[in-house]
Amino acid sequence: MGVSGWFRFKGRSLFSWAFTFQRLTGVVLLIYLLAHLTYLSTLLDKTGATYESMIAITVSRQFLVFDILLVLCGVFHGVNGFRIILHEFGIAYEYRKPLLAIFTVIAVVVWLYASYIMYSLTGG
Amino acid sequence: MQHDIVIVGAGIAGMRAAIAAAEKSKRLSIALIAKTYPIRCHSVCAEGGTAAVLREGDSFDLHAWDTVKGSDFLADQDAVEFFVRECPVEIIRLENWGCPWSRNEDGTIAQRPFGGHSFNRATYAKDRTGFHEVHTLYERMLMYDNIEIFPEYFITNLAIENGAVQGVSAIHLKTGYMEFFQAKAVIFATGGAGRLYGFTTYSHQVTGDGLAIAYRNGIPLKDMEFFQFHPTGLIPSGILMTEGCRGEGGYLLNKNGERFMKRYAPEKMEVAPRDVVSRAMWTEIIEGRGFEGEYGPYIALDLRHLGEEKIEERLPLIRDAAIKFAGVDPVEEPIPVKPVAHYTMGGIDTNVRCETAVKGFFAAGECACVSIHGANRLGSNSTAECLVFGRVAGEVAAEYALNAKQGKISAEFRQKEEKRIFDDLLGKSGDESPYQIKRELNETMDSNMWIFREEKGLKEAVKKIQELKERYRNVEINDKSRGFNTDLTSAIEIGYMLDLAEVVAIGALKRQESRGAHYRLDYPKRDDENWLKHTIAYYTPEGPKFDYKPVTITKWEPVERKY
Amino acid sequence: MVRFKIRRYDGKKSYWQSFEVPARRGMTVLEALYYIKENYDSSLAFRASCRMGICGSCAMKINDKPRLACETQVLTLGNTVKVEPLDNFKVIKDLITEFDGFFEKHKAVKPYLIRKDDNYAEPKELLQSPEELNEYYVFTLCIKCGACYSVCPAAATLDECLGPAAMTAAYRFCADSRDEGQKERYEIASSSNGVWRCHLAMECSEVCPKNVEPAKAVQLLRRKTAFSILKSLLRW
Amino acid sequence: MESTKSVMEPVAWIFQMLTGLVMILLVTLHFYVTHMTSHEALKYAEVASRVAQPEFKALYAALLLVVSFHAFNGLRAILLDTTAGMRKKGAVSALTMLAFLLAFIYGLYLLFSI
Ligand SMILES: Cc1cc2nc3c(=O)[nH]c(=O)nc-3n(C[C@H](O)[C@H](O)[C@H](O)COP(=O)(O)OP(=O)(O)OC[C@H]3O[C@@H](n4cnc5c(N)ncnc54)[C@H](O)[C@@H]3O)c2cc1C
Ligand code: HEM
Ligand code: SF4
Ligand code: F3S
Ligand code: FES
Repeated sequence: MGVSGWFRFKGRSLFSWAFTFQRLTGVVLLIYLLAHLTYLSTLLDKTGATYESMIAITVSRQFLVFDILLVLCGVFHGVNGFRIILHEFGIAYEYRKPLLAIFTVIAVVVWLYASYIMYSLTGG
Repeated sequence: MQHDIVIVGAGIAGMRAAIAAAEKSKRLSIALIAKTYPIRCHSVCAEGGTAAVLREGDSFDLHAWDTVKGSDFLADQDAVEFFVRECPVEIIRLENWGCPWSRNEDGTIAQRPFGGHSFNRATYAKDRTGFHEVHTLYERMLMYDNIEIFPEYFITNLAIENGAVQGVSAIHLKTGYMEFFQAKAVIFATGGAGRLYGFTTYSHQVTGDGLAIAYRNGIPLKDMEFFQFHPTGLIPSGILMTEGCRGEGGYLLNKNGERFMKRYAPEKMEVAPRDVVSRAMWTEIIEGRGFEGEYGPYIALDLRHLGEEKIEERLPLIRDAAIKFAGVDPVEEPIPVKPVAHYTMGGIDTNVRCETAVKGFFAAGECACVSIHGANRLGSNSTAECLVFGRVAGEVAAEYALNAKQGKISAEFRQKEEKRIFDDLLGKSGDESPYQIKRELNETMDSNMWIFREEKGLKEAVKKIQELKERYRNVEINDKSRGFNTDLTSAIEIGYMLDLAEVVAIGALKRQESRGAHYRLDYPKRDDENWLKHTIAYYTPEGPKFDYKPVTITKWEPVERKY
Repeated sequence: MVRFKIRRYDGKKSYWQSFEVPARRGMTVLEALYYIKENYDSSLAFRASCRMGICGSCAMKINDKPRLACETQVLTLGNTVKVEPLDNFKVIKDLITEFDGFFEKHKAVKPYLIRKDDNYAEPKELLQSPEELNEYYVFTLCIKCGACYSVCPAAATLDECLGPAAMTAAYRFCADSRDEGQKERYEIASSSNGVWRCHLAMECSEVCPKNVEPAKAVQLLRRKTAFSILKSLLRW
Repeated sequence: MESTKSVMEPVAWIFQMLTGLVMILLVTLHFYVTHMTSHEALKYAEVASRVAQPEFKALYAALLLVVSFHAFNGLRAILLDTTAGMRKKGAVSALTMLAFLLAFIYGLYLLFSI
């Protein structure tokens, strides 16, 4: 069936969504990690000028939407990852369904909160 | 292909035989062939238990006596005595191989009461006994390197030359091509013939193939007119509603809301023996006191008064099945049931060593008739039979194969068989649908060879079956492809069923008495004078030829069968 | 009348075909398939036997969800019923899929009791308390229908992956108080095709018609496997 | 059916879980410091002074280690989930682990050269 098998949701439960999201966000974060390291290279310029000009772009309003999406990835991956780890160590398997719902809600709330703060911080 | 032993059928009997043969000698190459994957066999349906004498207070004689009495004295008592002695060790073997038998608090294997047994000797694994036995046997079988499994091979014929078996021919379903398995010994463990009936507890695959193949090759069938009917089959599918429903206190009601059993068995009421209850229910239906439903008349199995709690605790699977398969929740509504065809007492005529009339050819399990069930099988005795005689067949065949020369299937046989299946059946055109023929056969069986039989109906049935056989010559198989042609295999199965139905009908017509499951309205009494004998049917192109054989009696002279 | 849309495959091409089936209360999807086969198109191929949900033959995708055709009531599905073969299995014909590999994987995990004192000729009754039985009983209920395998994302991309059913079988024996083969089985389960390929997608437990909870078995097996191997490493 | 016991896999699995747990703390902290208080924290001088403190250096080094292992081991898991990846199992493991080491060392180099 191939990789498209990771994106079949018809007739499937929320668990399949969670799996696919975990995977996608993991990859996004991996790419971000590489980008992050590349961009931190600018710190090598001891005057800080290159770095500051980069930061200026990333904290701007135009960039905010990327930041917010990135945070969504991070938050979802982390929160859902925690859920997986619990189950992996045999905790709360019986409550897997409510746990999925609760953790998804937590992820969304944390994400919205973080987005709001970031929105305020970027100012006008 | 060449093997020492070919076993056809991977139910409890076939797999037990394979293990027994493999244990006998590592040098033997064993092929296990079945038309489904092994764990898809019919044996997984068995629910209640497997009989064995395990505990203090029970005895071999008691088990044997219960069995003989249950059989209405048609069982061969030497076979029964052997059988009961071999049951316990088989239970323990399964246990050692991982079967999750239900347990007593002290960790020993638990047993429960069962109809007709005067001791709690039905060993069980919840209400999925057959399922767990099959899986245990299958998994154990995987340990033996000399057993090769050929799943989804459909047997079409048996090669016999010079009075000895040479092998079998089979259609490999996946490719649709014919394969020939040459062997020194062949064991048939192909199960019963329950799908002769339309309303039955049997799996769809139980079409009596092995019986018909053996029969057509001149090996006689024994006691085929004896078919067991269970009182409570779920409508519309016929799925078994275990005896436990009534054991736990369920009522049987007619459409007037009356517990009619009080007129048939005032003392035992709903928990009277199976044949009594079945006959009572059928009488109600015939006399117009059944409920009318979309699927015809039925009787209500009422569990409502037991309450949700008790139903959930004691009969969870029954509730589940009623909801899933009939859309009825027994907590709120009575379950629609009626008597249902349940077991094939007859089969390939064998002796206690599972040997048949042909050298190197053995039979075991439901397809065989060693004759421990006689005219009426006791619940939980048949899985036990499969285990015991499966083992015997495996061992005896192994001994035979170690000293026999390799079977050879001649080129002539191969050509003839391929022509018969692919040219004469698949290739030809006609204007009959095999499914229509099957429908009419089922109807005939359900109406004329049901719980009550009489001369007129049986004669009609014989005529009808012969007409259907004639029409069958003219069937057309629409699907002309090769790979997984289930149209072809269904048509072949229907051909087998027609032959068997004829044997059942004529045998029943001839047997002018009532014994066990065979009840003749025109001869309502057992007649030991004339009929204490086995029916033996031989194939001839014109139809079955009948002969009779005495019953072996060792300890127990026939007496009136009262419960 | 209920409309059945069936995914057909004749070995070469794949196409949809529709049939109208008169449905009544109590009719299952399996009965509808037989109705179609016996009245409209006898070439329709599907597997079925017990029709009581115990033989595992008839798992297929019904309205996008893998289910047992024999225990699915037609009238609960609406006016159109879509029937397709299981995902993650190669289709042989119509609704029939290749199961040889699935059974191979089951065999590969040594799904039988392993004991040093195995004695065929003179077996002895082993004791097991009801509690010990309950430790593994639910995992014995697997009917090998393949529904779980058909939704497991790892099985979608990795042909050789053991899959939930086989791993459940492995755990079922490891958790049996009578068994002595844990070590062997942990080694098999720890192969790269084994437990590590599960990412707790848990869809397997969602679709299992027998409520076997394969996801739980896999996760328990992985934990035991990991610790058993780590322990043997530390002892080096 | 191939079934050789693997030593890499259980170790990788347990570390994937442990690093996940550790990251919940570290990433949250890191994110909190840089994004949730004020963007002042992102100023070059701020960054440089933070990194100069040994506690922070250690913290960043730890974060770097766990993140890069977790990320590349995650990639390894994804690749091994495919038939193609599994066919080159050894190469996949070797390359992803090499990538992990490179990322980690490069990050350390940055950390110590600011
Ligand atoms: C609903 C139900 C409940 C039951 N409960 C009990 C119980 O509680 N206790 C009890 O003792 N008994 C019970 N029985 C009876 C018992 O289940 C059967 O008698 C027994 O399982 C038969 O086993 P077998 O091995 O002889 O044949 P089966 O299990 O029927 O196996 C037959 C094998 O032959 C193969 N085969 C058939 N034809 C061909 C062919 N042409 N080519 C290739 N292979 C072929 C099939 O694929 C299958 O593998 C019950 C029966 C039913 C219907
Ligand atoms: C915040 C804390 C985090 C937690 C709790 C966490 C947890 C997890 C878990 C449990 C898995 C395993 C999924 C599986 O294989 O079954 C996983 C996979 C993965 N993680 Fe994380 N993670 C975190 C942060 C990160 C970060 C920061 C990155 C990237 C830089 C990352 C990248 C990945 C990748 C690529 C995978 C593989 C995806 C997959 O197997 O489906 N993770 N994570
Ligand atoms: S675990 Fe469940 S879904 Fe999977 S094969 Fe077994 S019964 Fe079917
Ligand atoms: S769906 Fe597959 S990924 Fe794991 S939890 Fe079940 S085996
Ligand atoms: S037909 Fe046996 S499970 Fe459906």
